Amino acid sequence: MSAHIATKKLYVGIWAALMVLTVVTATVSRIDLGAASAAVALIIATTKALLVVLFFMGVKYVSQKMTIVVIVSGVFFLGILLVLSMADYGSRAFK
Amino acid sequence: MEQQRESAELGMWLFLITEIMFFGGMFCAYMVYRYMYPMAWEAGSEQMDFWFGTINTVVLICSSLTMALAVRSAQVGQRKALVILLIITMLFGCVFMGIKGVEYYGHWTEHQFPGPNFQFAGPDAQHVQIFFFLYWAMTGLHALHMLIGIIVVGFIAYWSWRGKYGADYYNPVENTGLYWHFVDMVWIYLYPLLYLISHKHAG
Amino acid sequence: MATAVVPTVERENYLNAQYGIKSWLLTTDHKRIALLYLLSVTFFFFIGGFFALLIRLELLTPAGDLVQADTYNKLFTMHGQVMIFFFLIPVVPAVLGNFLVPIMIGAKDLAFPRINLLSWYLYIVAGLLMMHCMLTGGIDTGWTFYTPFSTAYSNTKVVEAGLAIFIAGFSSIFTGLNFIVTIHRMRAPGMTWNRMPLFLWAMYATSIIQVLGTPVVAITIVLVALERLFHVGVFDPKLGGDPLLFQHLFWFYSHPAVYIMILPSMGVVTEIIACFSRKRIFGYQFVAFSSIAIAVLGFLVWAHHMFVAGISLYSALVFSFLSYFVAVPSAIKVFNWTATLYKGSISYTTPMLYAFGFIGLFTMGGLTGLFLAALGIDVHVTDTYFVVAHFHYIMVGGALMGYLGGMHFWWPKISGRMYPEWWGRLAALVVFLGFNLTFFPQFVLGYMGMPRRYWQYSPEFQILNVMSTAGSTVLAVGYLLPMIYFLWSMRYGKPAPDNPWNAAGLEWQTASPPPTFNFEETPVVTWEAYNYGEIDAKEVPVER
Amino acid sequence: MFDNFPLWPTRASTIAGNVDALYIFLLIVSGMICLLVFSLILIFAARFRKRKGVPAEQIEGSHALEITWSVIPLGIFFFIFAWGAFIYFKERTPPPSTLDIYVVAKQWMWKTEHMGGQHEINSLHVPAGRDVKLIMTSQDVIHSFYVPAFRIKQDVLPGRYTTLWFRATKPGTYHLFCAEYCGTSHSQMIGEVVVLEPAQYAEWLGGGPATPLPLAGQQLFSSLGCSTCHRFDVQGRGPNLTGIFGKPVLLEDGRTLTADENYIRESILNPGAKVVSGFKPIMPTFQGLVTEDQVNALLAYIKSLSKPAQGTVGARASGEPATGTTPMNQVQ
Repeated sequence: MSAHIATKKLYVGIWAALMVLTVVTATVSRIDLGAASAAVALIIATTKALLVVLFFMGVKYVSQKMTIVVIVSGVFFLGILLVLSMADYGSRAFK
Repeated sequence: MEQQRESAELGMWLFLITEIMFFGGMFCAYMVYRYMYPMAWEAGSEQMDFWFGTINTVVLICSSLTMALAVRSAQVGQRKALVILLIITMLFGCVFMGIKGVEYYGHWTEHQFPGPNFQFAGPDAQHVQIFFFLYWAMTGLHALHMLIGIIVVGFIAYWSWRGKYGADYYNPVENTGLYWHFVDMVWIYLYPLLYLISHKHAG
Repeated sequence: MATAVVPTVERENYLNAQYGIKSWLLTTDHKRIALLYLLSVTFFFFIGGFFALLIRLELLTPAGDLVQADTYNKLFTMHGQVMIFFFLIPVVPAVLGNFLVPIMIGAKDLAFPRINLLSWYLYIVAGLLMMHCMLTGGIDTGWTFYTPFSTAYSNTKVVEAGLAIFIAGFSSIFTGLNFIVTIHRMRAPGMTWNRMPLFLWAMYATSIIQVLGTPVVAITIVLVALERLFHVGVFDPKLGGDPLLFQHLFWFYSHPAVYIMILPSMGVVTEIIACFSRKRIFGYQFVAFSSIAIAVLGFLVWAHHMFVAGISLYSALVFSFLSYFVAVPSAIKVFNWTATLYKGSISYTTPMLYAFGFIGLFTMGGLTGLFLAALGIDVHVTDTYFVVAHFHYIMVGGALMGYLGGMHFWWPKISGRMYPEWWGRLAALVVFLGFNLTFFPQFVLGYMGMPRRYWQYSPEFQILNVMSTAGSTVLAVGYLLPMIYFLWSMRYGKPAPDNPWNAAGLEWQTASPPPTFNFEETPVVTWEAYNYGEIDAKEVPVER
Repeated sequence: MFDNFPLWPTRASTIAGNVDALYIFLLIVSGMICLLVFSLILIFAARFRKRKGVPAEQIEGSHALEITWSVIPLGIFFFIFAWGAFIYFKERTPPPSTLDIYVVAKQWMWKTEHMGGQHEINSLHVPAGRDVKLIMTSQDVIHSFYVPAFRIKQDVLPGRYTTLWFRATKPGTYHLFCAEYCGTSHSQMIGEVVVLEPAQYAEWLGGGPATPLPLAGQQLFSSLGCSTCHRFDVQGRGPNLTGIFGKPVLLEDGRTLTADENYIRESILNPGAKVVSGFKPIMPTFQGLVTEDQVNALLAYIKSLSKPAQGTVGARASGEPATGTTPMNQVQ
């Protein structure tokens, strides 16, 4: 069994980081940053998601490289869906 | 055995990718309409209860911690800890669903369920309704995943108690963990996208 | 089976290992599941074909005289949905893929045999639901479900058909997932990626699309159903929605879905050409990577279905530009197949005839795709019979020819019997001629301006429509013939040797039909794919 | 060329020739590719058929060849793309001064409205040699306006306008088809486009009494009460609409967009969606209260307020709003 076993301390640390980020995003949302608000919220959410994926889901210690390829390609194709759809909506105003 | 473990893990990740794309369709709809009707989105988000959303986020993060610790217990073969942690995870899941239920009930009584009975006093009620539709659809789909997750964790807890899993075999525990964390991650995005658009939260 | 002409003591194989209906319905043997799929997709093929014939008969005359307008609309809708979701998408992966993927890589079964059985059951549940929908009123939205017609105006069973397709989608996802994991994790010792038959590369690419694309159409159909049930406006402009969003989400899957249909057949054709030219395929790596390239690029071009739908001018330019990139890997494949023939030792067996037909028809289908990707021309010919002809050249001329070729090629392995060669060649010829007679006139019709989905049409289009209808009856005969002689051969056909074509590939090194676990012992691969040079070098002295 | 060729559609617009030219080019190119591939296959199949004692020669492949047959087609493809895009660009950018005609599609008929107020069902009369712009919307599902002889097609969507322009070259009667499946009588949603010589067209316009579209819009503008808030003399509770058409508008949420047909349409039917900066979202929605024809009339009126030559208030007072290019004298 080659699975990596992380320490309890690490998990608790990640948990604490997630809690802090939740507080940060909730607090920041009360300040009007204009268009940057959404960007900040998404950056924090992505940071949290990365923490979950890398540590809780153990991708950092995963034995198969293939898993990483799978995740990256999934996110990549989601990106294609979002970006190319927006390519239409975003450029409708141009004449 | 090793091959089986790796197959199961790869299969699970592929399944989660399909889940990403499944939710992705709705995120795409969300993004397009938010881009087109930002005011309606802000107005809709103002109707969200900031505290319900935030508390649920905290609950889910805690459940993820207990889930991660449960998988760890399985890896090191601590059966009792495994069962207890799984049950705590389930309880967190139930708390989440309970809060969500209260929240849904509130929206329902305030006619914030899209359809013929939808009511909204402000301008552009039409697109606020689309916000609410996506809110119900996205959180509803998420809640459905939570429900499935709670049931699966329940079964896993039962089998763990029966001693089915140990340090040499814990694929199902691990894959359930992956699923649980994934569902948690969806919420990590839903929370700011639905609850935190408006800057004027009540409370 | 037991009463047939038994030449020797019959070996135990997957067909006679167990008897009884339960041994089939609860099987986890990928070969038996393949046969279950074979029966079910064939059933749906004939349902869809029946609709097609009614459509062609209606179009024999300009007036709408055979069926009512509503009936006609239901016919082409259900023809499309049955043929796409219940025949073309599952056909090659679920029948040939299921049977061959594990054997070709030297495994005992797929990675998840029980999920494989689940896929079939999902397919059957979906199929029954679709049948129920068709028998109790049907659906008339066009297979594309365009909103707001499907959500607010159609009075037919949109939700039920949608649910059927949703479930069939998950069947397809699980098949794809199973194949990806199997190809990654279950290859026999020595079977490196570069030694894999190109059919497996094609199946792998197909699976990628199934896993990534299908969920999007699933959620889109859920949204359509919710909109219909709760009268909310995600897509309905009356309620503030945007109908183009539906089209974006729908085509995000449904364009790559075309590659789910064609890629496996490309893989089949590659195997056939190598075998009957007795050659290693020309440019192995290019053919392999072109499959992956098609799968990836196929996701970047979906809005070329929407050039007149009201998308922005600039996004139309972007999607048109990207569309040309996906044509390159297809061209690479065609050129490599042709080059493989060079200095080969070619025999004209039935599978090879289908392969020739495939290249011809696919080339024409692909080239007319260039017309459609050219913005200026697309504006004129989209939503006309030009499009209808184009996608039938790809999906029937391409995918179905490949499937039939593959069925003939592997029939000895699947059934343990030889099909009658003369009839096979005749049927291949009939299919090819009937197909061209049916669909070539439709290109002309399209450029003349006959819109698709028309129940009545202007009299000047009649001559070409008559030709098309005549062709469709020829085509129907062409499809019935294999069905008949395959059934015939199961009882009366010559027992097949293990390797009737003297072909490379692990599937030919086990018995025909294979034993339940495919191989007596796990094979160890020490040779490259398509080692026809070595095989023939061994054979030649024996022949002399 | 090909004008009287059977199985070839008539060419009756300026763009049709461009489309045909590219089409013929593509036919030749793909014909040549087909010829190349098919004859190679046939030659190889015959030349290298199986013979006793002649084994196949194993060839691994050739990078040079692979690159050749990837790059050359790609080059050809880019050329086709550029040509097709050029035509599309032309088809999608109407010239500045056009004869505007409103088209309303519904299950299952086409209604066309001329600026002079003439209405037609399932038919459209246009002059030859003039640039015509169709401003189209649908009352129910998606339809598609398709005239094969003009080689043009555009989906007609509910809830917004799509536009299409052409210049007819040859007088005659041509097919008008609905090309997007729209339900039971989709195949009967057909009509005719009649191209007339300018003189005959003028005569046709004068055929019957009709209220010019902008005038009808102006009457609606007062009868619906729009004019109580959208005033022209002093600042009302709504923006002054004089000269706003085609101009940028600053919105309440900070974005700027152009007041085009679709924006004006949305502002009538769903005024809360994009409120102009500095105004309160108090305008009631007119969705369900006005028909598509009435929205078109209002739009035509608001557009007429932006034609500088005739002035604005004056045009209203005289009851003859500027319609720019419409031959109004024929209507009088």
